[in-house]
Amino acid sequence: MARVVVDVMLKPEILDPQGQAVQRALPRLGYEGISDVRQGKRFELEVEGPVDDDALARIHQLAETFLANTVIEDFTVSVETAQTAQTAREHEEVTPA
Amino acid sequence: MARVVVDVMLKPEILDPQGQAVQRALPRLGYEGISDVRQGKRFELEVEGPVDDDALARIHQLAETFLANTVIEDFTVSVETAQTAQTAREHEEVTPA
Amino acid sequence: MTTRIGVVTFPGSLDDVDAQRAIRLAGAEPVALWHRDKDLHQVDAVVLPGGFSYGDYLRCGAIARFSPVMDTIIDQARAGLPVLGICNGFQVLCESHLLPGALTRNDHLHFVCRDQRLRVENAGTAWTSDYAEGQEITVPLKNGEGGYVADERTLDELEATGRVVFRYLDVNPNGSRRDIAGICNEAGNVVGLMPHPEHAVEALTGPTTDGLGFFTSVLKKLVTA
Amino acid sequence: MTLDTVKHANDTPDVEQPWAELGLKRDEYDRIREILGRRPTGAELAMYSVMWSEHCSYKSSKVHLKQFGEKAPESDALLVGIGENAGVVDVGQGYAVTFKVESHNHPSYIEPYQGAATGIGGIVRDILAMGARPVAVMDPLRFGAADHPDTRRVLPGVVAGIGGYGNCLGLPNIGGEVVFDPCYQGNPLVNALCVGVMRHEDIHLAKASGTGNKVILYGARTGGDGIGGVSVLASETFDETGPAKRPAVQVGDPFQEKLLIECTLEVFKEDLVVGIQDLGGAGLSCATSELASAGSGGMRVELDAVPLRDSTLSPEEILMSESQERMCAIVEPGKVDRFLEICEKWDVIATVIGEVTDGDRLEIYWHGEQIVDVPPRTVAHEGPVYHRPYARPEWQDALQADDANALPRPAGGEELREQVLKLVGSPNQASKEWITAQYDRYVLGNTVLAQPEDSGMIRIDEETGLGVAVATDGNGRYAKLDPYTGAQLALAESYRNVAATGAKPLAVTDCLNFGSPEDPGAMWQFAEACRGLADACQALGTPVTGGNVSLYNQTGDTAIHPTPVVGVLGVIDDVERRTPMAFSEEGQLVYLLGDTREELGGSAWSQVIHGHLGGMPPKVDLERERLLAEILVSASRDGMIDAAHDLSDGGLVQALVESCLKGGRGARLIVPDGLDPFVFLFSESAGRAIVSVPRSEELRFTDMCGVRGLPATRIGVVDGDAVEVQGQFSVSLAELREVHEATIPALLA
Ligand SMILES: Nc1ncnc2c1ncn2[C@@H]1O[C@H](COP(=O)(O)OP(=O)(O)O)[C@@H](O)[C@H]1O
Ligand SMILES: [Mg+2]
Repeated sequence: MARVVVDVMLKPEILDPQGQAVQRALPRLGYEGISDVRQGKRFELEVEGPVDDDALARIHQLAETFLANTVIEDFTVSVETAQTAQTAREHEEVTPA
Repeated sequence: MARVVVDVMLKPEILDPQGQAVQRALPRLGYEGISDVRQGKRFELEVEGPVDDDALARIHQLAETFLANTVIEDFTVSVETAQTAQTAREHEEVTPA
Repeated sequence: MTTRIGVVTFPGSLDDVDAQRAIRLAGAEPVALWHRDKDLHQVDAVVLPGGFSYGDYLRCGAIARFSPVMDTIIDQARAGLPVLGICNGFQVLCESHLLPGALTRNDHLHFVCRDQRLRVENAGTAWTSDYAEGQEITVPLKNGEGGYVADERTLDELEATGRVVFRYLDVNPNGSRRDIAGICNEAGNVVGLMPHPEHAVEALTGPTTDGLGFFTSVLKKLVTA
Repeated sequence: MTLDTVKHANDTPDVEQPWAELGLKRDEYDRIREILGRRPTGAELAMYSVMWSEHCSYKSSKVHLKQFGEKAPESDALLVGIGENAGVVDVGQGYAVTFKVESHNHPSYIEPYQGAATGIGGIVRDILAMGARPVAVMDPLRFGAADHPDTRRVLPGVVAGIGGYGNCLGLPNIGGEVVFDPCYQGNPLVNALCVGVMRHEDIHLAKASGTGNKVILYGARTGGDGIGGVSVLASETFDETGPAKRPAVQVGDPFQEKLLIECTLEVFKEDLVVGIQDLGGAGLSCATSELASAGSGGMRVELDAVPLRDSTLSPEEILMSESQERMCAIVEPGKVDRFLEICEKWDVIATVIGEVTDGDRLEIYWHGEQIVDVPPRTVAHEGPVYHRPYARPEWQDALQADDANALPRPAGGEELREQVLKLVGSPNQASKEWITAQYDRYVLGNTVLAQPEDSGMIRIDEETGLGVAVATDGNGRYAKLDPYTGAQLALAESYRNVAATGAKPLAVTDCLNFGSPEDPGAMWQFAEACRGLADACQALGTPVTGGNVSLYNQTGDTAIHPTPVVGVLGVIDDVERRTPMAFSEEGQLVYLLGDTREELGGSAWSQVIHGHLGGMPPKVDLERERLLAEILVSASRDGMIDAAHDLSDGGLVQALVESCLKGGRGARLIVPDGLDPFVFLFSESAGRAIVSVPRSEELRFTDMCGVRGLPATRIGVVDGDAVEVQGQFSVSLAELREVHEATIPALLA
């Protein structure tokens, strides 16, 4: 079983009211130095069987026709290997809670 | 300028109706072999200045107190290096459109 | 002296005017509170109204929770000030950790507006003393993110301590755990619920006038206090 | 790239310009050159092209729309007529009401959620710009076949967009329409209506006057949204390959708009503005040229002062951008500080971008260099006018000859019963609860009636109970059979719906959805519909106060049914006296008002049972409509009826079933003497309603109808838990409810 992640973000030229609302709130919370915030969606798909080129192509198509609305959104597909998951978790750990 | 990504997902024990709706739709769209779908949020923060441990710690705290509601959500913080961005894009390219 | 009940307006609050009307119809004086103002202007109780504060962006209630007025409300609620959170107000209370749990996307993924039957499970709170325990009332419900969730332990504890104040009858409109429509804190002064009692205070515009009891309850409590 | 300044344009008269790509015709381009005495700059060309597009200039429709003014009935109620952002109607007690319906059809096909959402956003700003507080919205919608896969894409998105935006603004949705027909496949109609309330003295107009007054742009930052969207989206048809130029879609931010509303109302309250205009189609091009054109002087704008979301935008793009949630106000210099303070209070960005001059030109500068220098009227109000050829289509005669009255009819009670169930469960007649439950109807606490009532009703004064009612209607099938009559029937139905709830109809708004004006057949439909509507408004004494035209609704050569959607606004002195549609009192008498003829052309029955469209639509008798309305209003005021429901598509049986289901009561009916049971149940004769009359009021009510000459036939009694037609059939409410309510969720959920 492997995990494929599809990240969907609004195209850069499209207004992102959610990201803006977050960004506007930051100074009030005492966070400076963040010049832009964009908010998008993350889909985690658990894929049965091997994630070969064929499987990836199908997921790519799924993202293009269904998960993302390509009129206003871009997407990326990536395979979460044990490696990348590890990296993410490490970030978690190195940063003090 | 660096990009820090905060991924926020509902905790595994919390019902994810959006992810489920996607999953339920898959067979209708002709996709088999995806055993689970979870939908979460992705925040892309453009950080001014260096992303050192200190900056990461602050973003971690921001995620914990604001970007995620830890009653129901988990999050990960990761730095998008040129490298990881590249990997994502490659996935894009290897998969036929 | 008339009882003064504050109604907070956040950017994006929508049912603030309705809450003020309900307070007036119950015989108290509504006082408008502004999100940027820390001062509660000596009100005797506070209503956090429905709406889409900050557009419901990020998460419902998440941004409003960090407004100056909430700093004061959080302190005073802990000290016993009666606070009622309706819909978005309930979400703000959960985000503020004045109430446990959280509100998530409706399980059917749609915004839903309907007349909802509820059972009053606890008639001992600051906002429900004018009802009888077990009484059934009908008030409007309208939300897109009204599914109440909390971990099992919290849910058990809420049940065991009588802090489930309202439960949905007939249909569970949003997938809330254990049909929970509203809860209170341990002291019973802070109550939050998804349905909208302030829309059921006039026969002309509401499905019933069942919602008026919230406001008369708190009024009585404050007058006798 | 060098900046195309006015000076540069003077120096380089022979530069090739992309006027054709921008949708201009050769003679239009020549006229611009003639007006300016030189070639236009890029920025000027952008402005003219977008302002002279069909959508902004009404160049094909203008000559026909004129009739609404020329034939306008005398009305004391009209405070502001056609031509402003929206018309304003006096409703008494010092209150004025403004309302208008607009289309957002093409954008909603491309991106259903955002297209519909920004449709609501746009119409709300129109109403706001008049000085009014928006108090309610409505959404007349048309989709392709209910079971077509694309309807599954478009409808849920549109509904979620309307709800997502309207709910977040805190505006109750009080009514609308949902119609399915294959003719709207690829061309859904998303019309949006908004109602606003103000005091007479608060009326504001879009005009820039007073030399030295400041031009303030406030609201969202300007981005690359929908650049060229107006001209491309609204005036060019799609073919197989999709739109020729796919513009960036506009994305709405309802939260920003909510702040804009509150901020603007506060600014009005302190009397800080001289003139105001919303930014909609054509963005700043439209707002600046219209404000300057309507005002007394000229205007000078520093375009580089405009706050941007995307710093790479060119001046042309800034002028054309359709970024949402923006307004433009003219403010006296002494009041600018206070204006900006209020904006700050509401977290709304506000920027002085120019001022009113004593000249007569609109001048726009970019980093100190002049890029626009035009007479504003030529941009905003003196665009081209076309007298497009029109002709009655050849197929019209054959269509009308294909008589629906000759279709095979049900034989006997059992078959009648089956057809009733089929009708009541058909997508067009089925309950729309699945859709309307996604809209907030309670917010603001003044909703007296909302869907599925005949009209939405809003209380506007809590002390006196003064209120307004609004309904929208339009039947494309009728209009296809005969556009003149179809438009009149749309008005008649909407008018009747308002009266059925007890309000007196006062004024009209309309959204005219048609095919390509370049097709003489579609143009004829348009011309006929305008003529029909104008004549009927004159006869009923209800002026058209404003509206919208949407042309080019076609895929390839196939146009939609001509679809005039008509909104009627009525006033009621005391909303306590409203009449709901539900039969809720056992034992009350059911009366049918009006005459029933054998009229099945374009009927729901002919569509559902036979898939047929042909013959003539029902006859229109406007005198009868007026009488019926007067009776309904009097009966409501004097408490003679407890429920009323107008008869329209689906005929008597549809209306009866709806009233029974809403009240949870059955009815026993007797077919009146001399009427065929089938005709009685399914005919769609206009000018009719059913009412439920308390026995104690029967005499008074029938006397009144008798004296006034309105046929009133006792057809039954509210009773039991079934609908029973004596001697024919009986069907339980439970069974009716099941078929009526299951259809739409089964198709869409
Ligand atoms: N899209 C919609 N939004 C809101 N209300 C709607 C919508 N579609 C239909 N309705 C409401 O449903 C009810 C029935 O619609 P319809 O059958 O078209 O009414 P009528 O035939 O009386 O004009 C009306 O109250 C109408 O306003
Ligand atoms: Mg009707």
